Amino acid sequence: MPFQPVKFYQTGTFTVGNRLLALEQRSVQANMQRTNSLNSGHRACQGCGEALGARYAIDAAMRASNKQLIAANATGCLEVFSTPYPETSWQIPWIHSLFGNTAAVATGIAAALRVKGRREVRVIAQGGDGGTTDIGFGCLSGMFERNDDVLYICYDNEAYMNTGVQRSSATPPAARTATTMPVGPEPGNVFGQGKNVAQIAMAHNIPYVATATVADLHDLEYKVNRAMGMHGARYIHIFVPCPLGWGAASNDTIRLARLARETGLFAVYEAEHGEVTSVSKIRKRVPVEDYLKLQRRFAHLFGKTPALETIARIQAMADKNIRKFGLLEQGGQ
Amino acid sequence: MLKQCEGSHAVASAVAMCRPEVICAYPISPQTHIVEGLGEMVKSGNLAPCEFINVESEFAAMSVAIGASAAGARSYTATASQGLLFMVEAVYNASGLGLPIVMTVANRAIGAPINIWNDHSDSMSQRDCGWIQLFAENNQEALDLHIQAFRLGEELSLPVMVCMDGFILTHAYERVDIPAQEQVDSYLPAFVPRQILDPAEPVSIGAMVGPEAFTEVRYLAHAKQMQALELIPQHAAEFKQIFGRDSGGLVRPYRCEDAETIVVALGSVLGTLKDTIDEMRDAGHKVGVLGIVSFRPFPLLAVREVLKNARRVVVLEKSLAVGIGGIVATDVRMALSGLHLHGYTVIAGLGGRAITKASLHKMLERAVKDELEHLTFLDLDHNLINRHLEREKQKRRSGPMAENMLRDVGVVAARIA
Amino acid sequence: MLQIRIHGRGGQGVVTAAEMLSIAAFLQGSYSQAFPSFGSERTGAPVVSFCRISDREIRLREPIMEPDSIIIQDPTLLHQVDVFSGLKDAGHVLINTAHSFEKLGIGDIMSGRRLERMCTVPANELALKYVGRPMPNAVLLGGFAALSGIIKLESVAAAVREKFSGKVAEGNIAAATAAYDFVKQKMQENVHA
Amino acid sequence: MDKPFAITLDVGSSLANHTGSWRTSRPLYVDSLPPCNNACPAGENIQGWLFHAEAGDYEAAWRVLVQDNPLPAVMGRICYHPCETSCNRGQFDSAVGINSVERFLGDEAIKQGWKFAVPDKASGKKVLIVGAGPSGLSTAYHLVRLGHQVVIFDAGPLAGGMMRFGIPKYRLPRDVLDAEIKRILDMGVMLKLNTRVDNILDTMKSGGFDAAFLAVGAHIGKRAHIPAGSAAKVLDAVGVLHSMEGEEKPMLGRRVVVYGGGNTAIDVARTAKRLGATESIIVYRRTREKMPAHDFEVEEALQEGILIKWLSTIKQVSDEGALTIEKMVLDDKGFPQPTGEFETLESDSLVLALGQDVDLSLLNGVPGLEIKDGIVQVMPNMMTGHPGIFAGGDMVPSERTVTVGVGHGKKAARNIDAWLRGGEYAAAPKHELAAYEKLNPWYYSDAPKIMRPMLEVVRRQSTFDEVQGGLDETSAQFEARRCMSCGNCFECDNCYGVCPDNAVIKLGPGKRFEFNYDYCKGCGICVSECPCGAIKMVPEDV
Repeated sequence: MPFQPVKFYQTGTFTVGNRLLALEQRSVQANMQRTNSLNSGHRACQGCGEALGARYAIDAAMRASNKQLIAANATGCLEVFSTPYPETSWQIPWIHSLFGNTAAVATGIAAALRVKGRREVRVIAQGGDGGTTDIGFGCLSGMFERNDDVLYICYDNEAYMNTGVQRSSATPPAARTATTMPVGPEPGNVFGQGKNVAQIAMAHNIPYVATATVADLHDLEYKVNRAMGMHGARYIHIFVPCPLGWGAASNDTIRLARLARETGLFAVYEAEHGEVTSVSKIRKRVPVEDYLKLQRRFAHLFGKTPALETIARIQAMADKNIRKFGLLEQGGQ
Repeated sequence: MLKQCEGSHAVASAVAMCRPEVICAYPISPQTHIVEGLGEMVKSGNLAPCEFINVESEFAAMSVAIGASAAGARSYTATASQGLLFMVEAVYNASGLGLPIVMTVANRAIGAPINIWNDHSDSMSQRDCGWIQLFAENNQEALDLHIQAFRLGEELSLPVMVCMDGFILTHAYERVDIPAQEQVDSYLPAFVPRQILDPAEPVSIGAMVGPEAFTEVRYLAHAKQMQALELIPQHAAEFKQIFGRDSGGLVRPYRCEDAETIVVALGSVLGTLKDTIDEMRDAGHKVGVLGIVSFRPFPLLAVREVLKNARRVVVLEKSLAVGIGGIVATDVRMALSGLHLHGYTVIAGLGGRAITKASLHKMLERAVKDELEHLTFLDLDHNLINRHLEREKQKRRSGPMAENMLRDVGVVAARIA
Repeated sequence: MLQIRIHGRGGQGVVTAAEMLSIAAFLQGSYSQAFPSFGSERTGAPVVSFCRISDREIRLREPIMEPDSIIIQDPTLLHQVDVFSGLKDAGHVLINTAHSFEKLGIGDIMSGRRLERMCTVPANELALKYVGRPMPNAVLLGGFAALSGIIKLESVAAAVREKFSGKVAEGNIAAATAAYDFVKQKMQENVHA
Repeated sequence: MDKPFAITLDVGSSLANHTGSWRTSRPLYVDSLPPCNNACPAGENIQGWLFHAEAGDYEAAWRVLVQDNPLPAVMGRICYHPCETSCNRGQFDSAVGINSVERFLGDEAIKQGWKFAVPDKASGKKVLIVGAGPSGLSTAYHLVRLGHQVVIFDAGPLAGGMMRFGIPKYRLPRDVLDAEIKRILDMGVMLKLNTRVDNILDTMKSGGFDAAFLAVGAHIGKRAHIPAGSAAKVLDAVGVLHSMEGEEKPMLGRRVVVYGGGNTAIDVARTAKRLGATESIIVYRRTREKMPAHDFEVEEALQEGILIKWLSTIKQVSDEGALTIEKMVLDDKGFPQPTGEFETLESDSLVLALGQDVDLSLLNGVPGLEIKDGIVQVMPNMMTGHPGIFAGGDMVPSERTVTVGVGHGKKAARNIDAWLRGGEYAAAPKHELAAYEKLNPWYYSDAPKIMRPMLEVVRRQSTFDEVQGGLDETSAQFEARRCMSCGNCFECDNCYGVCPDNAVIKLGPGKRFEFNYDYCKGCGICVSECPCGAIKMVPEDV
């Protein structure tokens, strides 16, 4: 059963909690006793989507596993801002090894737990888009192929933020990064064919693959919970805006994630054993400009002479997603 | 139990008796027979409980071992050559995190040019990675060192690399005394990890450490290895008590007591050297050989103790620090500070070139007369080199030197050695 | 110390032959050492393996350059590789062939050697007959036991059983025994000749 | 655990790092004035009572409601609900059906027999109220709650004022009205019916009253100067509606023409239809857009077959009842101008619904009192120019609706109370208005308004049964839950959830939240993602 919206409660489907909801319909985040797996005092930037996404996901996993959880973490913002000696923000057993080996480290942990007969303890691997779609991709694929009992969570903020906003294979076309400056005849990142790791994960036929955003907590928690209910290799790709890297206001983090979904640029769906099983429909479709304009990384598209052709190409990407995943309600806008 | 078997098989048996819980395997010659053997044991249920994981790269192999070890499982892997280099980042990480993984390195050359044969370039490239490095002289010692490695590594919470010459030992059939499981069990206690990922007592492992404490962290890593200098001989003594034979230790001197000339070397070449030394002794030369078992930590004092009365030291090593010469030689020289003796570096056996007694005789006869160059490449084909250098002088040819030289050498397949 | 060198091609069990030889020697109470000429063996490529047998611990690791015996598993190598390189004058030579030295075109080379230390044996034929496929390695060891007396046929059989099992082992032992008998008989013929 | 130095750390140790020092501006929880509350003439805390209705605690909801308005069942029927007109939800999908929820609560209270609480302590002061209409009843209710003794004098035979004598039954069933009046009286209010006050000062003196509140209403129908034959049947609307409450129903005939464009005109026309008129025609001098009557009432009247002649004035009435009608046009400023075109309209009776005047006779000789344009002038505290005499409802300058009257009652009661105590009532300063722009409407579920059931037209044309039905509980609760709680926290947990730094402390049900400024970095996500605009960002004092 895919995630069911709660229709009759004012904001029930969309807000974090709401006193009117039955307890079981409220999110983990609404709970006064939530784990706060990633605790206060971390050094993430103001409005960090990754910090938020990580707490959302790990708290949900903590609930799903009855707090029997171990996490392996790739090098990156999340690792650096959470564990600078002598302070850690984590409340769970957690290990950081390297940038590119997180999936394999998690495999090792899972193997150790299996050999020790501790089936109740679950393993999560997590990293950013660089650690997942680029440098950690080999280990990730290996983990998938062996169907190791690991839930891998990618927090995708579309570039290498930790090192100063360089392009990753998850960086969208036209976006400015430190290595794709908005200069020359084709400013910003190139229009490639993209690298959709969720789809690649599906091609491994692993038990569960899902995408989510920090803008839809209930959906995110549902997916983590669903993933935690299964064994074998599972993958969740969470879209987490980065105010610093995107040149966005720190208070727009969730708004941007919402717009990414509502434009169709980021498709939210889940798949089991390689087949899409549910798609989160667009609620209020908006043109890509609404999303792009909030971000300085796309500012060069909206100069004195707007780059209409480039914007149209980005719109075409959104439209393609909408067609491919069926993101509109039947007869929708 | 005495057995005539392959070196890899002997090591696999030893590792199995150490009751590893997670084994990560990625194929690379010449270590493959070891993990193949272990894989079969796990699959057949003869080694249980144990997870045997076929990973997608050496980098993953070490990473899986890191995860497993951090979660409290006794972890093992094996590699060689390019494989070791491919996992380097994780190798450093394992020691940095203090995870007592044991890894066999079936020593092999590093390319380019690609070469699958034995030398020590791979292990030597990792001499500063923070692991303990033990070198086996023969298959018996290779077997024994693995048992000691688990004990040592877990006691110190440091990873241990057991280095054995690829093919020369891994693929050699010879007599080994395979211990009984009870002996191993009485020598090697169950793994009690110093730190563990456990929901019952959560910790964050692998913090980012800045300038304010990084030096201290590195110092403590060094201090651990210094501690190993004390533990290794103790463990070897205990090992002798239980298994009845000398194995391990820091160094192994042979006929060094009154030697004027001492050859220092590591690994399987020690055997050929001993035979050579015996013959030279018979001919009246006061020569000896010093084998180094523990290359990391490097036993400066023990080496100095053996060498201090000699007149000359020949370091014979299967590795080359391009641009300076020897690697082991540099370390040996550290041990000789203030001593006045002649030091020679002999680079031998690179890429599997056989080190023959004949060549050793020739070399040592010149050494005892102090006629040896300070840096000597054993059995170097000077004609070949000269021809190439001459060619280069006339015409700056780019491209791989190896190809040009192979053209001069001609077909190699028919050569015996 | 005795040093035996075995020549053949990849896929003919050359390395296994040396290993079995070492096991046979071990089983007789000797120290022994077997190792291949290390290479990335590919089917059909010339391959060499070595075996040392001694009553003391063997420390020497160099390849065998001056063998006491050579076993040639594939006579086509005779004109490709210097298989006799370093062979001691009194060394044993066992060649897998159904033909004579003359017919193989090595009559000249062999003429200077001691007749009682040279022999041919049709190991492929025997292997085909007893094992079902032309794998000459164990068969030749049977012949080598007869030719050299360094190892006993029973030791060869025991070594074969360590490496193989069931029908394959028994077939090989039967073939090795046949080779042993063949060589014994041929040697006698030579003596009487 | 023998942890390696620096590499392995104790969990949660980052709490030592107070990231609050990064902040340049800080979030603050605020309470803003919801537009419904702002628009309500009775000053009802609508959001406040919807809050309880949302959770299904109807009694609590009703009790919050009646803090401002003692007549919810009446309000839920006849209030023109400016709250809904200003409801922010109207900009999202459609306004919350506040009025229907109010009616549900009012009806529920009657059904359950909920009573008003009376304070234990009496002030010892006695207040005279003249007029038992909405304003007078409301004042009485509030004064009693403030501890004062209250006596109401009313000239009529029944309490309710215009609620009874001006509003037809089909809009306000009398049992509902009676029940809500009784509940007020049950608080200990003394009501003297059929008691006309001729001189207020005398009455106060003789009765020993410390203060008086006048709310006599405006019951005198305005007469226009229309030349009419002596036999012509010309009535006034107030009189017609008033006589509906008596034994004798007015005889209007088969063709009834109503002259006027206010709600009263509509009421009369619809009443006439129900009394059996085959034709009930409204004549109005301007257009539908300009008509003062509420559009939904016009619409309901049209549904019931009422005819309306737009842009028409009545010039003359003959003895036989034939009306001479002049066609009008609107000028540039929207005023009707005569065209000189005439037509004739036959009628059995003409009812004039041209507004009402106040009977001010009781105020003769009261010093200081100021009367202007036939109505009593009051100060902002509802007191007339004569100390101790207050006035409200239709007799003072204001919009003449029941809700406004009820609102006057509350306001007057507070001021009378203050005056009696020798002080002055100071209303709490109004919060900033919770404008739609301050909301994040994304979070609200799509939920269009539920329409109340309407009586079928045939029965509306022939009976005085109530036209508009009420909502059942499920629908009322649904409707309550459509409230967006503009400007005030409704504990949706969003701020608590969306903070990347866990810097929001949840205090538990009903206790809302607090910021933990030790860790709040001031990113502002909580502000942006608060659905109802209950958090604002203010610069840090650096």
